[in-house]
Amino acid sequence: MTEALSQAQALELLRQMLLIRRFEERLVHLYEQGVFQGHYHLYIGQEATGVAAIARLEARDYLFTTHRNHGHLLARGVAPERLLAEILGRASGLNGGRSGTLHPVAPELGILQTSAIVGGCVPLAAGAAFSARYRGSGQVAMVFFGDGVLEEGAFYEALNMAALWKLPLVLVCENNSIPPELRAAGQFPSSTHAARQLVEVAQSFTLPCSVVDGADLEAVYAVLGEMVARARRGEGPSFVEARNSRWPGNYPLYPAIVGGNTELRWAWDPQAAPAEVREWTDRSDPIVLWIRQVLARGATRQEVEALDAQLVQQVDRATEWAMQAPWPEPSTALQGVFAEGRPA
Amino acid sequence: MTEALSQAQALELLRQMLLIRRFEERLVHLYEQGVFQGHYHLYIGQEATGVAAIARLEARDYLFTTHRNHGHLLARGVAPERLLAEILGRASGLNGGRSGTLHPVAPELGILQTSAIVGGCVPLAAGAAFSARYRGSGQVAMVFFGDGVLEEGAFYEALNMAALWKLPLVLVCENNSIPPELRAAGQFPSSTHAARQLVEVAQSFTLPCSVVDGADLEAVYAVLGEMVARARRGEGPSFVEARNSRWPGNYPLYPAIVGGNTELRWAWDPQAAPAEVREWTDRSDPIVLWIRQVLARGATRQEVEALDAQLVQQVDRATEWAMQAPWPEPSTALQGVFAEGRPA
Amino acid sequence: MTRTLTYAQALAEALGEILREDERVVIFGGGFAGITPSRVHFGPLFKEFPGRFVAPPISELGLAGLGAGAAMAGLRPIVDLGTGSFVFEAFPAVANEAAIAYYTSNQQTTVPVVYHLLGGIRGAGAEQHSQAVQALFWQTPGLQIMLPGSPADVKGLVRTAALASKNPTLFVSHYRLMEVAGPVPEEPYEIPFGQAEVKRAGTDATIVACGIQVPRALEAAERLAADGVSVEVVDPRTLVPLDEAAILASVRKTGRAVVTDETPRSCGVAAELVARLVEQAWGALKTPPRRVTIPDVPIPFSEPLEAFVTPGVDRLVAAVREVLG
Amino acid sequence: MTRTLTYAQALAEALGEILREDERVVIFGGGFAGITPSRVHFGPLFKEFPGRFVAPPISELGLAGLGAGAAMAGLRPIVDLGTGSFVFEAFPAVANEAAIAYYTSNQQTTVPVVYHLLGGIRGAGAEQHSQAVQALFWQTPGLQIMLPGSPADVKGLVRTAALASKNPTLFVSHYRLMEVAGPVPEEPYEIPFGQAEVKRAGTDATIVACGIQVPRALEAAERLAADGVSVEVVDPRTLVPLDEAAILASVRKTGRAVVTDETPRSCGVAAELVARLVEQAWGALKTPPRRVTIPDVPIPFSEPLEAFVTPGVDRLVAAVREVLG
Ligand SMILES: Cc1ncc(C[n+]2csc(CCOP(=O)(O)OP(=O)(O)O)c2C)c(N)n1
Ligand SMILES: Cc1ncc(C[n+]2csc(CCOP(=O)(O)OP(=O)(O)O)c2C)c(N)n1
Ligand SMILES: [Mg+2]
Ligand SMILES: [Mg+2]
Repeated sequence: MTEALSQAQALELLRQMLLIRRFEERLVHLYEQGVFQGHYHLYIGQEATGVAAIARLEARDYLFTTHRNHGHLLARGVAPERLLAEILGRASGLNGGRSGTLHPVAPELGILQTSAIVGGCVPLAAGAAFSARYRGSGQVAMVFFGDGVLEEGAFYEALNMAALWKLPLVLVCENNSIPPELRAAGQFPSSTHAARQLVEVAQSFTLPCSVVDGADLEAVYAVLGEMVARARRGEGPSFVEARNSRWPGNYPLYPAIVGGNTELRWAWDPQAAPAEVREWTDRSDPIVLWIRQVLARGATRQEVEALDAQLVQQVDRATEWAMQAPWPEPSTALQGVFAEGRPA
Repeated sequence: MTEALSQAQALELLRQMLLIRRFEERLVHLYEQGVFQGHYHLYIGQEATGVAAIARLEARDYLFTTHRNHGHLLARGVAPERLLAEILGRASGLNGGRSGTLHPVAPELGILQTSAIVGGCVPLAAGAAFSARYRGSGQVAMVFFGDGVLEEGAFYEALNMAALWKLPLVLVCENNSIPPELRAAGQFPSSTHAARQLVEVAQSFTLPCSVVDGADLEAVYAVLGEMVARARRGEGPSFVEARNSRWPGNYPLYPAIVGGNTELRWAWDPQAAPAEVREWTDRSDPIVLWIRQVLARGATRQEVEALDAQLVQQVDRATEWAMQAPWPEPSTALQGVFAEGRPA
Repeated sequence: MTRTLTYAQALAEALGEILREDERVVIFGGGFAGITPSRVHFGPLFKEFPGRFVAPPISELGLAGLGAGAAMAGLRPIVDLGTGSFVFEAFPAVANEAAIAYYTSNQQTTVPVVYHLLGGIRGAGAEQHSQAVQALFWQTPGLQIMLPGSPADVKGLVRTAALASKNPTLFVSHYRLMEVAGPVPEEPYEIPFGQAEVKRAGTDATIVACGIQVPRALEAAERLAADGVSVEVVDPRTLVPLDEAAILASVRKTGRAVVTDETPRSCGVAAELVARLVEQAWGALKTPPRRVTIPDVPIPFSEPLEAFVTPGVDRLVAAVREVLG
Repeated sequence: MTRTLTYAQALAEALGEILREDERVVIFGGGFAGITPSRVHFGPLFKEFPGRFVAPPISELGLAGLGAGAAMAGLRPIVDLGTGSFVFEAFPAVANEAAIAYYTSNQQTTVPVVYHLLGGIRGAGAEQHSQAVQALFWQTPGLQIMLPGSPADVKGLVRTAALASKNPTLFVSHYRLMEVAGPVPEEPYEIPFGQAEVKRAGTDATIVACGIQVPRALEAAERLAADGVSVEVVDPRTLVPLDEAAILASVRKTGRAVVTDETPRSCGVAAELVARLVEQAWGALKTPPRRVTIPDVPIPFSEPLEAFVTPGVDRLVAAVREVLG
């Protein structure tokens, strides 16, 4: 059904996942030190979905995401220091500090607008897909969103138009409310949907759908390869539900590094993981699972450790850069509401 | 599956359908004479659905409807002269002339608010159903809406809550965009939905669903009997798609009495119907079809003609009453934005 | 060369020119004249540009977001949302996506989308279909707002919005403007945003009016002229950006102002104009400016009720007399 | 007997009383304090009244409509919509169903629903999560609007909205009010709508402020008092109905007014208050009233940028000095 990942690719995707993990661990520590403000959301635990799906995009494609966007941006190749500077509200952040964690963009990478409004990104992504189809450009738009988006009407309106007009849109629903006993109402963020299976909803709009274990990188890579190819061939939109078990650190209203920063050896020595996260790291942590894979494919522990050390350093440097980045000049708040000049 | 209609009931439902028909024919003539203003929508061609469904309600139940509401109000027992006065904007209209055709109400009949906003009525109806369930009153809420409502996000949000909370809500989608070759986009009003079957959408939210020929009064009566009973037993919401072939007079942006007022003899002498409506009257007109039924059950033509004559007279009287009804005093426009006093 | 065209004809002409010139323009919906007789003027466009019109489902929120996304990704969509109040459905996409994207992206993402609405009291629209929405979106920064009040203005402004701007624009027209006729140049032209027009010169008092209030203000001025009162009618044409200088110049000259709009009174367009006059022309005002607006009530259906709440010519005339003292 | 409570504690206390007294009250959502530390005060209510809280899906539009429908059918729902901008999703249900039903039904259908929102600049909410929405709904007639600015006011007003009113109410609180403390009577009490409170008496100038601007105005007054300037702070508490008489009385006395609100400047609450002052207290105004508001920009994330656009104490002090001339 799909070509296998080369070992070089496998390691590259590991690099991306580890970068996301190290970046976000750092973020929590910085928040705890009061270095930045506001509510923020982490991608820890969902890394395999983002990196594998985004690996299927071409450089010219569009990518839309939500409040839980760090992983998608980093997987797409955004410089961590610029994302971090943005989250810290600095002038050299991706958005000049105007967005913080909530809606960072990287237009040169096809990330035109990020919406922190639940359901906001799906119609925008359908619009980018519409543009691609209208211009016959062969581009694809991929949009990530949480299971909560299926509670918002905006989703259905965009889904319907995407289906009617066969837009080159790949919908990736990251359902982080699995296992089912945790899908009850009233949790935050929670999934509160009547459907037995979220895919049945998209199926009723005639979309090809797939449910995939979001912690299984190869499975995600395979499914998204198909969906992106369909879209690029002009066969229209599709819907993937990637299922993740929620990282324990994401249960509190503000994230917390429960059990401490991830240690690589949890991959080869499961007992080493602290009790409060052991079940999750062992069975659901996409990084632990993928390290086992790359080792099984012949990589050495040393290789993986060296890679990680590099990434920790990269995050160190990014942190330094971002912490020293200038604040925006206060009065610039009044600037840039409207674009001047004629369009090209 | 369901108890048969007695001949008395059959005639009562014919009476309701004929009242709706004569009322709305009159309306078109009044509009053409410039007696009232504004855009309006007729129920002609859908009468069997409304009268059979509403026959299943108890007096204490709630009923919600849309811009296409005349049939539902009349079937529920609203006085035609008060509805007509409302449509003419008179002080003695149902809403004192404040609503016109768009959102007439009859709170004493459980019609608390009518919304002319596509999708507007469904959440309201879910709310009334919520109230019934919360109070344990045993009431049911029935809501009528067009196929276009499935294009609006509001529908899905209300559907989901109704399903999650097992609300005593009966959703009746009157799809007047059938046959399929007329379901193309761009018509007004049009159905523009990707689903192969609208019921599949509601099914994906786990609702019991049914598709029924909306011109087949007995079929509607049977299905709605079940759905209302379910709701009353606390088994939650259900969804019915009633399919209607659109009355030719409803194709123009403003309705027109194509082929003239309905003649009863089209029931027994199909050739008598004018060519431009013959196919519709013969195969899709719920009144023509139902007259054939009541005749087959033993009623006489004379009986049916007498009934009709009575209704024409009733509409005559209603017209006279409404045309002589006073206009509201202009400055009362400033009154009644807020209710005074404490609640009971 | 100018000819006399109706507002709807001028709009249709402008759309034709725009579609012809820039293939990035795509139109969602396109019932610009709603249920008015003028709707016939748009049919020929559907035929001439079949691939450029998209008939959408009844999905204002999804559609407004889709239009914004398409604009971000290189198109220049015109999204016809129909009756003014239908933008309520689209509110999150218009006010919280299209309007903020350029700003929050630090001037990286442009959103050249046009949202068209038929705002205001259309005649028998009743409570749910009669709202004017320009003040709501003046309250949600990031949108240009145009309210052309004449055939010539609609032709020039819609071209600016669709071809010459990088920003999202709310284009509010009006049922009761569609059949208004006036001279319209034959050739294509742009009217820059933020440039008011003195629609009638006068010396005794100023009426500031845009959109549907323009013909009403002109009629009021005409009537008052018969009594020897010289009224200047200033039409800002766009609220965002607003040509404050032109409004202030007129009011400084006349010393008396009536501001009018079809939004409800509280927090409406007229409230904002009064506040600006007070802040910037305090010394020049001989009497307090008067507002002629809708009272703070929903719009009722019945004709006498509806007429009572409409800010029509009689009320403008009376307000001018009041400011004359 | 009064004790010192925070705003959030006073609100939680009021909700407890209301739930206890009237079983028609049902609460959808209930994160009244959002992501602030004060959210802990609401947890005990969930436990005490398990059947009375409903945890809804993320469906603001459907939920607001459902709340309105439930109110029409005999309940007294309180719908917590969360952050201010989330009411954009619910706009059609709030402005075009709940707000108009009583009027269009010719006073037959009442809709006693309360919509709660955390409006305004919360600190790092950025463009999509920082909007104050009171002016938007002052523009859509049919809703009562309350903006309690103190613990005592929130307790009394929420009771009025939930138990003593037949009308839909928009209840706008604020992240930055949740931890504000003040004296609150122990027993249940209602504060009538449309009754302003002079929060501080003064003679030289009036600040009209509600909601989050109340503590800011009081601090500004305190600072100015140190310089011998006596500022009166008038808090309307509800915008709809508005206690014009109290505002006018104060301004007639002082002759100078600063009006402030956390909505954007154009068509904001302050614009409306300026317009009313000009219309009704023209002769009494010694200098033009000044507005202290958000400028017409989206709210940026970065702290210095956000602080720059916030209508804080410094700007209030400066504005008072301006009106003093
Ligand atoms: C319209 C809207 N309503 C509510 C919120 C508040 N909110 C932010 S994240 C979130 C939960 C979203 O759940 P889901 O889509 O599953 O994403 P997850 O956080 O689980 O990745 C909510 C309710 C919002 N941002 N926008
Ligand atoms: C939110 C909204 N969008 C658009 C309209 C305009 N409109 C009125 S009726 C109608 C068609 C509705 O189709 P359907 O729901 O199938 O009902 P039908 O008229 O066919 O009975 C439309 C688009 C509206 N009233 N509300
Ligand atoms: Mg989730
Ligand atoms: Mg239909």
